[in-house]
Formats: sequence, C-alpha cells, structure tokens
Amino acid sequence: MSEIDSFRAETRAWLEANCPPEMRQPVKSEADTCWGGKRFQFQSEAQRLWLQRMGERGWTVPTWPKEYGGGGLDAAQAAVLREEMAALKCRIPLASFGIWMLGPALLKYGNEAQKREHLPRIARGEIRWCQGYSEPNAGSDLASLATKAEITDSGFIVTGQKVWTSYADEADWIFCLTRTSTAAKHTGISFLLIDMSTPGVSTRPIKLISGKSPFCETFFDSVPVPRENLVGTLNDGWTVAKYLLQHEREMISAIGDRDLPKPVGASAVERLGRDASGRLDEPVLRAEIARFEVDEAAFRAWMKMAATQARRGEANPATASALKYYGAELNKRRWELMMAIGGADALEWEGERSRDGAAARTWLRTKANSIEGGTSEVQLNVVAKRILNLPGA
Amino acid sequence: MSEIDSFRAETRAWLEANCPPEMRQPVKSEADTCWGGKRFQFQSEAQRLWLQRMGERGWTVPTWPKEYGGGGLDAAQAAVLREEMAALKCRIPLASFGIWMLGPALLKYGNEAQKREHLPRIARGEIRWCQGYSEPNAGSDLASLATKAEITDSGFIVTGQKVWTSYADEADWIFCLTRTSTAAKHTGISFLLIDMSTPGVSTRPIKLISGKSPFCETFFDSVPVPRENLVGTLNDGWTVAKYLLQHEREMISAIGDRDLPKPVGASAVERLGRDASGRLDEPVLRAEIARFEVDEAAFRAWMKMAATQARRGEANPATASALKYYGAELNKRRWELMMAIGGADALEWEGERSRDGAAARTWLRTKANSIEGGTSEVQLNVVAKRILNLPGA
Amino acid sequence: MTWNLDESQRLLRDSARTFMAERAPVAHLRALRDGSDAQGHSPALWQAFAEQGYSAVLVPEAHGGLGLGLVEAGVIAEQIGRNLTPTPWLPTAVLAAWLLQRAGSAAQQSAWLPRIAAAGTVLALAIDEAARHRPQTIATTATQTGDGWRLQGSKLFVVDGHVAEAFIVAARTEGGTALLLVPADAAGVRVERTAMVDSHNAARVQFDGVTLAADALIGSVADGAALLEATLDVGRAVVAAELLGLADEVFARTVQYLKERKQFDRLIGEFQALQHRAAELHCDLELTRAIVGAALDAAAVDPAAARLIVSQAKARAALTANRAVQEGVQMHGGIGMTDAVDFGLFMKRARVLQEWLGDSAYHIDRAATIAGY
Amino acid sequence: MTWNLDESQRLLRDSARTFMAERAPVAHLRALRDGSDAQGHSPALWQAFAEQGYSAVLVPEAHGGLGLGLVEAGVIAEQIGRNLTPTPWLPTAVLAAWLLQRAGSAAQQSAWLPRIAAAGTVLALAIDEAARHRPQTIATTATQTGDGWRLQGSKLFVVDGHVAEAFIVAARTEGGTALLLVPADAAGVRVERTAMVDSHNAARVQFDGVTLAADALIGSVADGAALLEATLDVGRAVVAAELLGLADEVFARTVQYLKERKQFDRLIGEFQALQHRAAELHCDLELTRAIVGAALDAAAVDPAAARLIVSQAKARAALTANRAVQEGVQMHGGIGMTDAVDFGLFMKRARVLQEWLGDSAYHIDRAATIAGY
Repeated sequence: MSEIDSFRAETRAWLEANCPPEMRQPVKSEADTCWGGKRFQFQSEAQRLWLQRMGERGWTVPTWPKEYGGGGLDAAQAAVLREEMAALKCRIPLASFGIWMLGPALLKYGNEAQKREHLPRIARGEIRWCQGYSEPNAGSDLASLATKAEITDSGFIVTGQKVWTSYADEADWIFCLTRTSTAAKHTGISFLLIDMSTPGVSTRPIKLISGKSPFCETFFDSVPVPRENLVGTLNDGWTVAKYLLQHEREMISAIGDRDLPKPVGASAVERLGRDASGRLDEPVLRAEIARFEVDEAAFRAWMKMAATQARRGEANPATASALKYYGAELNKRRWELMMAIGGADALEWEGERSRDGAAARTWLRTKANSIEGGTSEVQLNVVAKRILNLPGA
Repeated sequence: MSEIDSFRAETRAWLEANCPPEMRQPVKSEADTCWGGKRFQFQSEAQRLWLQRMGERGWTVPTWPKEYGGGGLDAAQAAVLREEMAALKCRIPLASFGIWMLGPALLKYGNEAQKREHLPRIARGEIRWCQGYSEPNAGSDLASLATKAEITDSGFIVTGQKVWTSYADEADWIFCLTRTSTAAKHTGISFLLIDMSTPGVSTRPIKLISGKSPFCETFFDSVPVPRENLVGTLNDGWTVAKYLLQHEREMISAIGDRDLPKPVGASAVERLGRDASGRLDEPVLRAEIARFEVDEAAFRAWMKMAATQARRGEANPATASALKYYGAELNKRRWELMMAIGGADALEWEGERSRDGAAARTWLRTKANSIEGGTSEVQLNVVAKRILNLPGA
Repeated sequence: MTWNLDESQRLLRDSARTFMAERAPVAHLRALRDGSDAQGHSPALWQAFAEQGYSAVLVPEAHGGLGLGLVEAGVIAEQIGRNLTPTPWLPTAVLAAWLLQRAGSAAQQSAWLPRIAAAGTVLALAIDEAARHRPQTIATTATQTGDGWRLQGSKLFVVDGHVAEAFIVAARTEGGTALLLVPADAAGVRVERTAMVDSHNAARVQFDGVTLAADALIGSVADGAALLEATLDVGRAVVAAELLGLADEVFARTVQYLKERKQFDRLIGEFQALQHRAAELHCDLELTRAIVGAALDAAAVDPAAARLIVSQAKARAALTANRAVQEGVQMHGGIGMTDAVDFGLFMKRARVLQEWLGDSAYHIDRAATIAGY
Repeated sequence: MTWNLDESQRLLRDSARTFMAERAPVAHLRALRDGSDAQGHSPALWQAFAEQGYSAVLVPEAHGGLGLGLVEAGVIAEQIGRNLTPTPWLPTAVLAAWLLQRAGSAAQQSAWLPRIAAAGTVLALAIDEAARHRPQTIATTATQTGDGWRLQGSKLFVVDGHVAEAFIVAARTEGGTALLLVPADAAGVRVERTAMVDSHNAARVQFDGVTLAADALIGSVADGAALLEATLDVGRAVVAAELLGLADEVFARTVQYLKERKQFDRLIGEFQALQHRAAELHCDLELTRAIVGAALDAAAVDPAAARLIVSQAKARAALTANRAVQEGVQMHGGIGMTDAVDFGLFMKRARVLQEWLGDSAYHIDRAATIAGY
C-alpha cells in the first residue's frame, strides 16, 4: 500500500469514527453553518464536538503548518481529505473569514509572534474575525480609504468608519486597512488587527433591500491598538490587501460551483406546464430561459476549464476576475428569470406559502453579486488590463 | 379660399400638368435616382424633363431664396408642396449632396459671390458635389485631419488624401476640410470648394464588403485652389463642418422614416410557415423577431415624437445623435434577423434567384450604419455630454 | 400622450407632480411600510385624490366626474410611478371606472361612478388565478341560477383587494365570460391580504358558492371576453405610464449620482463605460415615452384597435424600467443595496408593475400573435 | 477538447496551425475568389491535407486512416476557422467518414474510407431542402423497388456539392429514413453550384427518379433517423470548433488594432467603453472554448448522449462568432467595411457557419426540447 493510500484508509477510518451522524446530513439553511468565535451558539452538541475534534487534529485548516494549529498536510493529502469528507458527506466543521482571508495573509506577511498568537485560535474556531476594508466614501476605489491610524509610542490610535463588514456584530476581532500616511494614496496604508472588545469600537447592522442584515457599519472612536498588531510593514498594507483581494475573488468565483441549483427550465415546466406541442406554455419566456441555459452550461464548462488550467499553472491569475464578472451577471439573470417564472407567487414577501418571500429576497440578494468583492466594472477593467493588455486601462 | 389653400390648388394643378407619369411610379432601385451633374446619364427623357421643370421653378430646393435658384417658399408652403408631391406619388426630382449639405452651409457661411455662383447650379442639378471630410488616419476624430492647404498669393495649394468621399468618381466639385494651420487642432481648419477637374485631383473607388463601391479615396497632389473658394473665415472651417455634421446626422436619422420596409414577422411567416398553434414555426426565432418588433415600434414612435418636438423647438439638438445611434443598431438587428429568416437562400451571392445576393449585400451594407456619419460610440459620447450633461465626456 | 400634452393636460401634469411630491413621496410609502399599516394605503390621501380630481378622471361628467381620457390617466400614473405612491387609484379609478362607464347598466353607473369620482370606495379587479397572467384561461365559474348567479373559484394578485368594497370578478360561464360585481362582504367571499415585495397591497380572494343577483353582471356574457380584454388593455397602457414615471425618476437620480460620486479621483460620470450605458438607457427611456404616449392615444380612441401597440408599450416599459432599476442599483454600488436609500424600493415596485397585467414575455408573445405570427 | 489536449493532440494543433497559416491563409481564399475558380477549392491543397493526415483523422487504421477522434477533428477545424480555408474536409473527412466508419457496410467502408483518408475523393451530405435547417422534416423520398431504390427530391445548401463525387442523401422511406450513397454522375442527378456569400462552395442538387442498387443504403432504415442525427451532431460539434477558431482570430486581430489605432490623440484601446466590450467578448470566447471542448469530448464518446451539449455548443459558438465579427468590423470603423481588409471575409464566413447544420435559434430551441421544456 502506497503512503497516500494508507493515509486515505486512516483518514476514512478516523472520519467514520469521529464525525457525528448529524454532521453528515446536508446543510439545510444558513443557520446550520458553524462560524465559531466567543459568542457563537452551537446549534447542537454534534456541531460543537465536530469542530473540537477536527480542530484538535488541525483539519479545519489541513494545509497550515502544525505549529500554527494546522494539519501539516501536503496538497495530495489535503485532496484526499477533501475527497473522503465528500464521500462521507461530512459537513465543513468551520466557516471562517479567519481561515479564508486573514490566515493566508498572516502566513505570508505575519511575523512569528503574530502567527503563534492568532493562527491556532482561528484553526480551533475560538476567535471569529471580520474584514474591515470598505469605507463609505471609498467603494470600488478601496485605496482611497480614510480611517486614520495615528502613530503613538505604543502603537496606534484608530479613528474612522468601515462599512460592509460582514457579520461584524458577531465577530471578536477585525483586520483592518487604515491610513497611516496621507503622503501617497497606496503607500500610506497599514494593515492592523483590532480586538473588537477594545473601548471605542462599535457596530451597527445595515439593513439591505432583501430585508436582511449580514453586513455592518463599524466605527472606531480613538481606539488604541498595540504596535504588535501591525501586519507587514508600516505604510505597506496595500500589498497585503491586494494579496487578499485576489484570494477573495477566487473564493467568490468558486462559490457557483459548489452546488448546482435546479435548472431554470425544469422549474419553469414544473410551475407553468406544457402546451399541446410539449413545450413550456409561454413561448417567449421559454426562449429566454433556453438562451440563459446555453450560457449557463457554457459558464459551467468554463469554470471546469479554468480550474484545470489553474491546477496546471496555465491560468492567468486575472481569470478569477473574468469568472467573477460573468458568474455574477449570470446569477442575476437566473433570478430575473426565476421571478418571471414565479410570477405573482414570487412577489409575496411574508408568510408560509412563500417561505417569507424566499424567492424575492434571493432575487434582491443577487443584485449584490456584481458589487461585492469588486464590482463588475472593476473586474472588466482588470480583464482589459491584465488579460488583454489593453493600454492605460 | 385662404392663401395657403389656393397655393395648394395651384401646386396640385402644376404637378399634375408637369410631372411625367413615369416619374409618379415608385422608385425600383438605386439606379432610378437622379443625381444630376455634368456626367450624369439620365435614365429617361421623363427623368430629364422632371428635373428641368422642377429646377426652373426652384422646387428642387423649395425654401431657398429665389435669387439663388430656390422656390422662395415659406415653411407652410413647403409642407404643402411635400404633401401634394406625396399625394401624386411624384419622385424627388434630384438627389444631391449639394442640396443636403453644401447648400445649407453656403446659405449660412458663404459670401454673396459664392451663393450666386454655386447655389443655382446646385438647384438645377448642373453640378454634382461630393464631401471631403474623412481621412485615412482621422476616422471618428475628424478634426485630426492632415490634408494640407498651403496659403499662396492667389489662394491655396492642396495636398493630401480624403477617404469615404461618396460618389467622388461621379462628382464635379468637392467641398473639403483642409488644414491651413498646425498651431491648433480645431482652429487650423479651412473649408474649401474644389473643382475636381483641376489637375492633381484623382479618385479611386473603394470596394466594400458588400461588393459595391459607393465611396472613393480622393487624392490631391498640389492642387491649386483660388482664394475665392474659401468658405467662411480662414482657419475657422471647423465651425462650418460642425454645422454640417449636425445637418448630416439629422438627415441620416430621418432616413429610416421614409418608407417602411415589410415587417420582419410577416416576412418570416411568409417564408417559414406556421405550426399547429398558428405561430411561426421556429419558436426561438419568433421570440427574437417579436422582441425586435417591439423595439422597432417604439423607435418609430420616438422618431415621430422627436419630429414633433423639433417642430416646436422643444428638442435638444443632440437628439439627432440619439436617434442616429438607435436607428443604426436597430437596422443592423433587422438584417441579422432577415438573414436568419432567409437561411441558406440568403447566403447566395450571385444569380437571379437571389437577385445577385440582394439580401446578403444589404445585410453587409447595414454594418456601416453604425460607422458612417459618426460612429455609434461618438453618438453615445454626444448623448452623454450634451443631453445628460455628464462630466468630462 | 404623456409627452404630447395640450395646455390643460400640462396643468394636470404639473399639479400631479407637485401633489405627489408633497403629499405622497417615497417617504410616505416608507412610513406605511415601517408602521405595518393595516390598510397599506392612506385613506386621507385617497380622499385628497378626489379633491384633486384624480379619482374622477375617467368618470363621465353626468356622474360627477371630469369625463377626461386615458391620456390624463397616464399623466397621473406617471407621477404615481415617480413617487411609488400606494393608492387604490388604478384599480378603482381606471380599471373599474373605465369598465363601468363603458358597459355598466344605468343602475350600476349611478351606484358606483359618483362614489369612484369622490374616492368614496375602492374597487378591485379579480382576474388572475395562477402565478402568471393568463386571462384567456379562467377556471372560476359563474353559473346562472333562476334569478341570479352562483360564483365559484379563487383569485390572486387582486391588487388592493384587501381594502376593496367590491370586486369585479371575471368568470367562465355558459356562452362566454361574465364580469360580476361582488361585494366583499357577500357570503362565501374570503379575502386574504398578501404582503407584497413592494409594500403595496394585494389579496387572494376565494369565492365559495357566492350567490349574486342577476344585476351583478356588467355588460353581457357574449361581450364579456372582449370587454375584459379592453379593460385589461386600458389598465396595461396606464400601468406602462406608471412604469415610465418610475424609470424616469430612477434614471434622473442615477445620472445625478454619476455627477456627484467620486471614485479613483474622478467623478464616476466621467467613466466612458458608464457614460455609454447611461446614454443607451436615455434612448430606451425616450422610445418608451414615445410608445407609451402612442398607446395611450390609441387606447383612448378604441382599446380593441390598440391591442398591438398596448402590448408593445407594456413590454417596452417593463424592459426599460427593469434596466433602469438594475443600472440604478449597480451604479450606486453597495449603497444601492441598502434599505436606507430608495433604489431597492424602486426595484421592488418595478418588479410588481412588470408582472401586473402581464410581463414583457407575455406581451412580446401577445404582440407576435396579434401581428399574425 | 480543444483546450484540454494531450501531447500528441498539441502536436497536431501546432502542425495544423503552421500548415494552414502557410499553405491556406486568408489570401488563399482571396485568390480563389478573385480568380473565380471553377472548383472553389484547391485540389492540391486537398491532396496536402492527406499528406498531413488531416483527411485521415476519423478513418480507422484498418482502412488506412489514423483512427483518431472528434477532439482531433476539432483541433483541425479550429485552424481552418482561423484561416477561412476553403476545403471539402468537413463534409468528406468528418461527416461522411464518421458515418461510414460507424454504419457503412464492409464493402462501403473498403470502397470509400481509404479514398477519404487519401483525399482521393469528395463526398457531400445532402440534407436540407428549405432555407432553414429542418432535418426532422424531409420531403425527399426513397422508394424501395424490386432490387434497389428510386430517389426523388431536391436538396440545397449541399456544402461542396458541386465538386462531390457522390452524395449521402437523407430520404424519407417506408419504415424510417434512408441514407443513400448517390454517385454525382448517376442518371437523374442535377447539380447546380451556388455562389455563396463567403466564397465557399455549395450546391443545389436535384434527384429526379434516380435509380440505385440495394447496396446504396448506409446502415438500416430503422436506424436511419438516429444515425442521421448522430452524424449531424458530430458535424455540429466540429463546425462549432471552426466557429471558435474564426472568432478567436477575429478577436486577436481586433485587440491588436485597439493597441495600434489612435483617435482623439489616444489609442482607441484606452477608451473604457471599448475595453469593457472587449473584456466581455473575452469572457464569451473563453466559455465558448470550454463548451466546444466539452461537446467534442462528449460527442466522441457517444453522439446520442451528447445532443444537449452539442446544441448548446453550436448555439454558443454561433453567438460568440457573431459578436466577434460585429465588434471586429465596428471597432475597425470604416476600414472594416472595405474588401481590402479581412474582416468582411470573416463576417461572411461566420454567417455561413452559423447557418450550417442549424443556427443559434434552431439550437437554442432544440436544447430546450432536449431538456424537456
């Protein structure tokens, strides 16, 4: 038995022994996700146990080094773990911006003390992080941020406001871009880690058009931050931010691949029926759906192609922008069609019949797809410049 | 009987007496158009006679002053003439860039001698004019033209090249934008009238993708032009040009209104038949056509609205750009659909069955709609700047 | 037309513009929504509509109305669209008023038209039975009994149905289609208010063996289908005008934002890609304005002869409004996604108006059918 | 797939790229066109295809071919698309070769496959009878006689039909569909060359009581319809690859032009509106590349199971190529409208390839039908 085969056998055995049966059921709603953190309320003992066991083994972050709480697996082993978890239908033990975003940044730009301090607690789900990038007057032009970090003897005093901080009201710490110099736009930014229990930090949820509030405004009123919480070089936080943005886009562009929603055409027939010729009984809507499904099939094929190319190291990194752009626009089109199919039913906003307006709220939610994580316009700029090499973009 | 009513009665009587029956038949092809000029071959005696009679009366240019060969009619009378000609189905006696473009420029910017010299000969169809604006390296950026007009004691020596000069190979004179100063882009241009029989002028037809050659390249090799052929002020030709461009756009945007082509949907049913439910037997093509016809109906309504608003003086002059843009794109869509409807038949390029590939050639011709007379991109820039007042367009 | 107005129509437009902006701006909708208002509209505002004459626009002078036409209705609808005003005006003062003045008996006209003109009632049209608009296939049945009717079926997307005093119900019956006036308090009528995405008002209504007198019928059974279609087309033209007003307002606000918002040290309105999209949208708005005007003109003369252009206008207005709200949200970026600004409200309302009386897919298909292919 | 190639497939692609660019670039098409060539293609070039093995790609090794698959055919088609190469390759070495190796009798295979591999013949598929592709409704009839067939009907858009040695004709017959091999010189066959917009070659062919021996039938009548559909789907996947190659080439030339052409003192590639349109087109090209590759992969395994993705690929490739040529001409401005540059030729060829074996409207409709709605 090769080394990887025996790793596979051990992994399967361990998962079978340690993953509680409840954690092998499909996720039913957002509420089933385990986010960890000091204030997190576990939905079940099984959820708590699953996190604890995986965390102890470092398998919440399989490829991180062991000394920082990771599993120390190589790429092949990590793939085996993913495959075996999929085979047993194990849920992901921990969803975390710490894992997805801050971790990679610390591994690349953090100093030894920062890694030892923060990474293990991320891995074990003890601390929940949120991201403080956007500001009310920055938007797509992220680097024009104004939140001020005044330099003091012991560190910084931070004053300003962030916006679109996901789940800031439930997070323990925030990683932030702050302005430490006004001399130049991109080279006056520093990347700070801030404990949200520090006096002067406050948050306010933002009510969205979908009626939900996954984002907050976060305010800093003369918040003291110790010097050791600076990641990377003073005034060079933009380098860290760019690295993370690229990471984020790849993550967002991969989301579409996770689970395939029911085909629009099939939903339409189910709801609207067929005419005498066996076609969907709405000729023009049928044509619009069919055109959409051609594009969707092609997009799925593109995602697979891009993944293969990325694995081979043949992909232009800006491909993530192209995929992010197209996927966002496609999902918006999907939900415009779903609303048309749903007709009057899909217009309901409350009550059991419409599951509290689930269709309408999802439709409204998709409008953010082309804004968050870099607007569609920004992605097209990136494609024009980095893939097509067009001048002066 | 009111004055206008008696004018109407007289007009009708005169038209009935003077418009030859052949000139009341619908125009069958481009060849039926009378362009006038020294080298023009009349298609028939009736065509010659109709031009002569209308020219003598000044009714080729009804609203121009009588002293310049016009009819001296006011707007109301001109409308009556148009209506009566339409009622009797009289053909237009003369198609002429002299009438449509140079005439209005001379009336506004020409001096008395120029008006007396050129306008009557335009009105009678004795001289055929063409327009020399575009240059190979200018394109949409018209003002970057390079054709040089060196100033001499007696006038100018013109050297350079024009392109897209419509029917230059059949024209007698050309009105040209030339560079008389390189100090500034827009204020170093002069508007010259050039006799094309002057030594040094030569033309070469441009073969288009449709297989036709309505345009030429026109070359000037040290062509002497007398001082009196300068229209307007030296170095201020851009003012004249802008005035004419506006005129041209209005003309082009009005073309669509002249005669309504057969509806695309009706053509489709005629060729492709109906299915059992009575619908066009191609569901997706049907949806595309139906969507097109909605836009086309709306565009027609818009043209009427714009015409009404223009008559009342309520229109933004840049509306011509918006109409030009939309009309061009719509016509391209129309012919993409016509090609789809025509299928394999429409792909034929020669022979009687396809009337020498009439469909395909028209389809290819429409691709120029969004380029000639200012590209679609330029029109959108104009709309953004002059109608929406967006900054720094 | 909404653009080719005569002097008195311009005065009406200016009055409606001022009135809605002052009395019923978007903040009015917000207040009703956030207060979870039981009626979902303001009876005081509805009363004020009467004072302004808006509720009387289609009611003949003989019945206390103004005896004006669809162009005037369109002018008012446009201003309602701009302000997202929640009001039972369209079902009551357009759909019901038009149908009753066209086909109501003398008794029906005297009973209802003066009260409509005075905004003293709310009437609602009950047509749709499934999620999508399909007025050709009605399952609700009206059975002629000895001395009247028996009505059985259920309706949904009955706009303003939860506050209606009576419904005008379309039902299948022997020999054609019956349009029946049904009091909301009749035995067997059950009304369920549906909270809609746009915070406007609609209901699902069940008619369970409702018995009605013979005089509940509007017009005749033989003419019922044609009468229904004409009424719907009148409504569609006016809804198209409401969509136009909404789209106009969203676009104006978006263009304004393009002139104010800075990104990358430039006003975002300087970016050519946004300029071109804005310019294209301007074209869409102009041609929508034109065809909505033409549809109102044509429907005012004869809805039966205006079927094609009404479908074209409703489809085009839906497409334009959809594009306007989508661009409005996108060009505003994240702030456009928040409930704090009005763009979400415009987007939600646009979606409901798109669906109401048939969406663009429905009307593009209908236009093709009418055009013979 | 045209993107997920193994080593030998990459070598084939590189060879085809060099070969077409050197031996059959766009100038080759121009020369044939301007010389009004009687055959419309170069027999010497066709012979060179054999030397390169391109004509042998789908012919089994037992018959002197390479025994490769549809992916390899797609690789060659892509390079043909880039260069607008006029060649009878697709009808002969793809459609006919695939059908014969799949369903031909031993005698038919021995008679034709070695000659196809050696580019020693031209075969043409005769399917369409009306302007639009409707292979489900065939009017041409084949009647079984005592010892063979009698064929009656007429076909059009028979690509390379004017130089074909024989036709494969689809005909309706008792019990199903007959695919018949018909020599071009058989009595009752009348061939009329049709000059096409793209200066490629096609014909209208009449079969007037043509008598054929029993062994003219390929496969069986019962399987005929399925066999025809599979053959068409193989062809569609390969035509999609040709469209992809064409679109790629046009886009590359357009992007190059954006980097060179100045207007208003700037490179036109600096204008954001053009940048965004180019970036969108890049996305279209990538997703077309991906789905064309997936369709070739799937059709290589089993065309009957690949119907949906083949239709999606053909539709998507047609839409992308159409957009690429339109943007190519528009972004080039006036010069793009002249015969002196190649854009018109790309546009013309794209139009023919779009139509061939069904345009985007046909395939979007077919995809919906296959998907069950």
